[in-house]
Amino acid sequence: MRKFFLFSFIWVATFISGYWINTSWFSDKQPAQPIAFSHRIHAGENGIPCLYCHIYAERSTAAGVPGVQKCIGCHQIIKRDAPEISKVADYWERKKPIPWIKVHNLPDFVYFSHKRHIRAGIDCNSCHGNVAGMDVITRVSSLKMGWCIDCHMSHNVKNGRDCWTCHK
Amino acid sequence: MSPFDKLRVNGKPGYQTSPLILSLSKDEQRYFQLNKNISYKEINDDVIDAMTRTGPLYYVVLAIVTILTLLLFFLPWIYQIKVGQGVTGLNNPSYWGVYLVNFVFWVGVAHAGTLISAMLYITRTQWRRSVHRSAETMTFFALIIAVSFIMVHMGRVWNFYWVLPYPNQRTIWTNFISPLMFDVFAIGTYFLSSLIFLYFGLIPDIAAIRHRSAGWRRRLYVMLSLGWRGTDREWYIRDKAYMLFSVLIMPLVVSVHSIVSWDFALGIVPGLHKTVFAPYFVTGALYSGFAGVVLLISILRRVQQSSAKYITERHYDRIGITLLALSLLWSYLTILEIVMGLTSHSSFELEHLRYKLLNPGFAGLTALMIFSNTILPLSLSIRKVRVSITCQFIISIFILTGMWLERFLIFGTSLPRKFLPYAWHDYHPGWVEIAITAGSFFLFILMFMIFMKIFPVISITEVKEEWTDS
Amino acid sequence: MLKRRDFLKALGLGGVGTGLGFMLGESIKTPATNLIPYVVPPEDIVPGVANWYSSLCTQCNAGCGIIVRVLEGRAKKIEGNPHHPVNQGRLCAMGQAGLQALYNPDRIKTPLIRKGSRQSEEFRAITWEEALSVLAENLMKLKIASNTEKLFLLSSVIRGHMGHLFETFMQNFGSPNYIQYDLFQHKELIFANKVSMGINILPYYDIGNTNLLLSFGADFLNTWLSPVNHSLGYGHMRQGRHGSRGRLVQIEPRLSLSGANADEWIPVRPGTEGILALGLAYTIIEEGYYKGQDINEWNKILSPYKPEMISELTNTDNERIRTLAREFASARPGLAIAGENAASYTDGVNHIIAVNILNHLADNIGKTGGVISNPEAPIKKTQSLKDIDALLRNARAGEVETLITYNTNPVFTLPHNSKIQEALENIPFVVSLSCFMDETTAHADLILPTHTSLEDWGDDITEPATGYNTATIMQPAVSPLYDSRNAGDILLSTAKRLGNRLQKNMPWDNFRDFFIESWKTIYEKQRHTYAGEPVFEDFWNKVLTQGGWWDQEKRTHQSIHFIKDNVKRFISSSPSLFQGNEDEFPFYLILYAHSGYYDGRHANLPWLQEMPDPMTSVVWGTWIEINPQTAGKMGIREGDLLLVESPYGKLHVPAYLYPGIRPDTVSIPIGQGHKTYGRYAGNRGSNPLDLLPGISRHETGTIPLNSTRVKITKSSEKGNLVKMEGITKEFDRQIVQTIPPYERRQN
Amino acid sequence: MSRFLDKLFARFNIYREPGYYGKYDYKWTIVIDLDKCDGCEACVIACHAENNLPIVGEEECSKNRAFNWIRIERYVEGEYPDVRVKFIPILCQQCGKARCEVGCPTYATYHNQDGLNVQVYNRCIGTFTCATYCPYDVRHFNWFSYKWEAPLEQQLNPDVTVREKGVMEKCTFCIQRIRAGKDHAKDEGREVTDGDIQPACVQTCPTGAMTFGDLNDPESRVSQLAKSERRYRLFEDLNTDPSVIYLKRVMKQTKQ
Repeated sequence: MRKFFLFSFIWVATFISGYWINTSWFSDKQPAQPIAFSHRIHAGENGIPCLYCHIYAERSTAAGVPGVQKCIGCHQIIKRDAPEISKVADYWERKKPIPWIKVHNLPDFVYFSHKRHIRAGIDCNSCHGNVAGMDVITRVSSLKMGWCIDCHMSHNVKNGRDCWTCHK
Repeated sequence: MSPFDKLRVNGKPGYQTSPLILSLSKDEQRYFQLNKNISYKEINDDVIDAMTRTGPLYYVVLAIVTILTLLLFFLPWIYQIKVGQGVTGLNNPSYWGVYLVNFVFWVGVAHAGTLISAMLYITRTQWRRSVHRSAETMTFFALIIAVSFIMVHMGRVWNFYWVLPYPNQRTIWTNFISPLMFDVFAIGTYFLSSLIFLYFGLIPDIAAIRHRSAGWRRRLYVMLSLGWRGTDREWYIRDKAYMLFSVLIMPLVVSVHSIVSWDFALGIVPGLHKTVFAPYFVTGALYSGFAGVVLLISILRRVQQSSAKYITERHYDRIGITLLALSLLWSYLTILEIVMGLTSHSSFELEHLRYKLLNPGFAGLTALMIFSNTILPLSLSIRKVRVSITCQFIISIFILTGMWLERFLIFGTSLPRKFLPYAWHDYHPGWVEIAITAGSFFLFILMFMIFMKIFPVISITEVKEEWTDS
Repeated sequence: MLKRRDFLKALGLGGVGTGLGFMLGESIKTPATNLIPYVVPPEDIVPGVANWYSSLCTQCNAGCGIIVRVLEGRAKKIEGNPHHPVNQGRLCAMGQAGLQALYNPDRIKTPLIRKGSRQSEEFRAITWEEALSVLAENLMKLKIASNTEKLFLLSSVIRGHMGHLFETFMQNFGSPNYIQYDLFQHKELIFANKVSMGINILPYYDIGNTNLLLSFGADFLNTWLSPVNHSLGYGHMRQGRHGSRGRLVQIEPRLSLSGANADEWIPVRPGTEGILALGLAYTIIEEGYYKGQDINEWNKILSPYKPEMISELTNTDNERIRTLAREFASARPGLAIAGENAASYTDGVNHIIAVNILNHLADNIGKTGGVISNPEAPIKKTQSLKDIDALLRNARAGEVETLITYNTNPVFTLPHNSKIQEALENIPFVVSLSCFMDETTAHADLILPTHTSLEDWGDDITEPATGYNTATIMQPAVSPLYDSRNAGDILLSTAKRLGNRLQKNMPWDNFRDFFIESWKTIYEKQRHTYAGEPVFEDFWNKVLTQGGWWDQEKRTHQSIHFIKDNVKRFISSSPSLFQGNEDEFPFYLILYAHSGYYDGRHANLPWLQEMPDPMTSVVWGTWIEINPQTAGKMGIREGDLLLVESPYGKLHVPAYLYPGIRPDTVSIPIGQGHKTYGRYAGNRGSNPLDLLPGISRHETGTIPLNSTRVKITKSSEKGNLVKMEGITKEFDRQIVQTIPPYERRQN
Repeated sequence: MSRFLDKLFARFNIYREPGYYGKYDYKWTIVIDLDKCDGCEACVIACHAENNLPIVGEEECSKNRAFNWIRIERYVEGEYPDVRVKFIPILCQQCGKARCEVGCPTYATYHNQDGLNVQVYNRCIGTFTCATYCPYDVRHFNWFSYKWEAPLEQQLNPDVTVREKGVMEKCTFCIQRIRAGKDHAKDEGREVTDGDIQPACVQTCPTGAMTFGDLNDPESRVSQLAKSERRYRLFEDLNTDPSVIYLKRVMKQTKQ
């Protein structure tokens, strides 16, 4: 009987460790992107404002990712020969868009409007974390419903708890 | 030559009964030919033989029933989950169909179990002793099937846990003012309490056969009997607990089925929105439950030789009287419901009743329901009919079909005829629904057969008390 | 302690545990998705914010203006253009379903050329160059053999520059045979108005301001002329004006949607609407409401139409005719309209002229709330038009070498015994410019896919306009989905290949240049009217944003004077002729346009197939409406399959018991019964047009729809009638509550 | 430890009860003038286009499983010569005291501050209670996960989710348009004015029979129309307090 309990303990322990390995090392918080674009260099050191590249954030629900044309706009001159930037130039010649991997991925029944949040004075870092300091974009917040509800509660948003504020 | 002639005792046809029936009058005792020379050892041997000695026929029947359950219950259900609820016959106005009928039917059948074991335990009736264990198992299994029908009728069954009020990060409780939430709590408590009630009755029995079995049975019984030594103190605590439980379970029976009836009565659908629904459904539940018990013990007598010895005509006699009483009460309530509709002068109720009583499809079913639930059971008033087992068996089959029809007529005719005549549409059950309904009966038989071989179906302690109390 | 065997077991168990834990972690991750940006982001597209483009609805010939919601290059919703004078921001069911024509799964994607024989209907995809060279080479053969008049161009009714381009192409090519054919072309109405009132443009029936509307077989709320404008007028007539509510009286054998909303329905015998109108006219004269000088002349003309004499013929009691005539004459202004059902008899023109006489005598012409004339259209209307009969005659005589069809489906809309299929057989080369594989395109040798209306340039001069000139511009809301082209582009590129005269007179390289250039000439010619816009570009942007050009001020009312003498010819005292004798074929057959499929062109739009028919709620099929009493006598129950026979064809149709139809009449909607028209319309329902005789009327060359009698017999199989309604009785549950009209006037 | 417990209990008391609000921010209402409505079903198709309603095909229609969030009901009185046909558009009445909100066990349908009866699609587990309790039969169930063939799915409106099988749905007064209208008004820093927001059916009704507006605002077009003596509400005596107000049709009574 003692052996039985020993085995079951081993099994449970390994199960939890397997789950922990998956969520920490193979987590989807930090997917590998086709081009190693570093926000730290662009937004951190060179101080490019968020809305320079993500132009639609103030006008529509989706924030929008800059087209290849915007990258080439600067990188035609600056550091053309660097390996990563030559990849951008290659995409530009072939006129193919860069297939970025989505990091902040909300399910499609969620209605999240960047415009409303920016106009309510919420800073980009409060949800996306200190992007200016990140070499590879990582998802700092869980983007789960509980997390949104906490934020709405703390800012006591009008109708913040109404289902149809965030659902479609 | 009735099959019970084999039990001839010193030359005279008859059956064994226990002398300790104080309530019996002198001539009744003579009539029932009481006989008492059965020893403890014989009872133990009978029960253990019933459990361990399984002939090849049992396995063949078990295999057939499992295949049929798989084929008729689980496969169509998985097909329905995969493809969607569209495979059933449900349509726009009539959303609740055969699944809800089965749910109410099985919860109804479940009620008689606790009624027999709890109510009759309190009133110290003797004839409940050998019948109550099988009734309780019927309750437990019928409840399992009823809960499975809630799952079958749900559109997105993979989110069923949202009905349970667990703390969640979405900070949303379930809707406590919804009758379906009452259902969740009521059937939840009823499920647990009937399980514990069954288990309490089983402990001394398992203890009795604990040392007589071997292998996995032995390990199982040792664990389950919680080290029962049969000391007086244990018996005293068990009887006290048993009495406390049967007192507690009594209101539960009434509340569960009235809550099940409120699922329908709290809406404003013309056919369903009536105050008589709670007592009507509770009576219907007890009524169909009793019929279920009769059916079960008759089959049990046929299948198990030993139980034939302990379930005698006297039990049938008493059950027959209760069936008759319940059938009269049920008929009164049905007529009350129909008359209330007729005198309501609201065109909603009248159209519903016209659809129920005059529509060629349903008029036949209503007639069959009235015949099998009211007219046929009147024959139980004759002692001869009450005592003969085959008559009671046939009557209870009719009653069960009648009660299933009664619930089908409540949902099948009121939902298609709601408020807006333009949106009226008839409802015909699809093959998936019929398959799952049939499958649920086989599932019940399967569960009962497995239970029969693991735990004693006749409660050894109760029978010992009854037979050897000389 | 632990033995080796137990250690190995523990190891295995641990491995399984970690694996399961890992899989659990993996399973609850949301699948990684890509975020594809633009390479060069277009400046007008903001993802998540919609753009609205104004355009033209081409679902029927009313020409309403629409605005299309486009989100990231995909059309999402069509709505009425709020500035447009015809529909003022509203739209009918067909207009809303225009989106499904654009995104229809059965659209033709590339040019096709025939592979096998005509019956086999197999096609091979080819490139545009190859297709155009085949067409040009065939036309060049015609030019060399100098029988250029052997080229026939058959198109639907196109007003505006596309029709203009087609006509210039045919003139330059040297063939007079440009034919415009649609099932509902209102040719009888135009001809009757030309004869009786001398106007050749459809007048504006001002329903909004009338007090009493007599509708002779006009389903004006559903499919006749301009349904949305009529509906707006109807709404205004009923509750728009404070204190006064217009009345509607419907006079038709079968209760249509407009009839269902009428205050009174007069079930007149089929074919006698005109006679009833003349009866009303006679009563107006007799009771002295008509003040004109030629009163005794009218008295002489109308003498045979005393109410007592015609009451038996039209099956309406004379007292009712008298009261109606008095009400109509004293309802300043009243309005009488003759609709599709009245115009579809063999002598449809007589009925319309009778109604015009009634309007004239009740002095409604030229008044608000009556019949208002429309000014001349800015773009020259195509004049030299032949009718479909000319094409059939020439084809049978072998005169036709090549036939180009555009956007019309005569094989479906013409009855069988007009022998259109045989005519097409002996046309050697048939080219079809169409978006869908309908019956006519299936018979073609070369199929050139054209744009649908939401991805195309074009314009339309609204006819009947609302009292002033209205032009609506159609601009592409989305970029073309497939390798299709504008019909104008196809003709212009063939003109270039054919060389010399054609190339000289048609210099534009695509339809858009021609379109803008001709608008520039119109702008130059009428500069004084656009004082606000000095430069053409500003004018053009204003027109594109506004959805068209219309100026309310320029309401030149031609004064209409009634031409009495050539009206005498058209006054007949006998009801319209119905083929098939009385006893063998007891029922009159009335055909009407279905509110969703119109004349069959929208049968491939799933929304309209699933839209419950307003009067019978039947979906996805055809039905025959029969009076419950006659059905009871013949032992027919709802849904039984009936065999409907006329002297010219047979049809199997399920029965629908319809109380709103005369006992001696049955009616079937047009629109279903396509053989090859995509997955939604293919071999579904049956086409009632096959029951009709193929003879066309001499004045207008169109095929009369209500021109035959039929015989009904119950057939054995079970009909498939899919109905969305339950029971249409109200059981006095106060669902649709009503107030009597007179009580309203008291308070 | 106590901090953790406080946090835990703090979370519990913010759980929401399905309560009824005393005062609503807006009371969205539709007034339907039955004298103007001619039963042309333009609203039915506009609703299909706006709210991604699927096409179910002939066989499912015969089982009455078509999706018409708004349907035109036709009641015919009288026999052949004097037939009286009456049309009435029936859509979700957004009842103030809704029977469906009582029935739903998972709080998938509730009454929000806009006076609307909101149906949250991904909270619904398909127990059919709401549809059974609804006296107006305006709730529709996704019997299958319907698919749109090849390019038809490009027409789907991104502001409205496409519902999967097992979910109940109903007319929402085009709540995505209400949200867009409020969003637009907030951008311009003003209150939502009357006529700003129009559901698809009201916007396209050719006879102008339907009017949409806020009943709380006395100057709105809806409040004026609601004062007319022809006003009535469907099944008023069922006490569901519907927000769709019908205006009686003017019609001569049949000669009983």
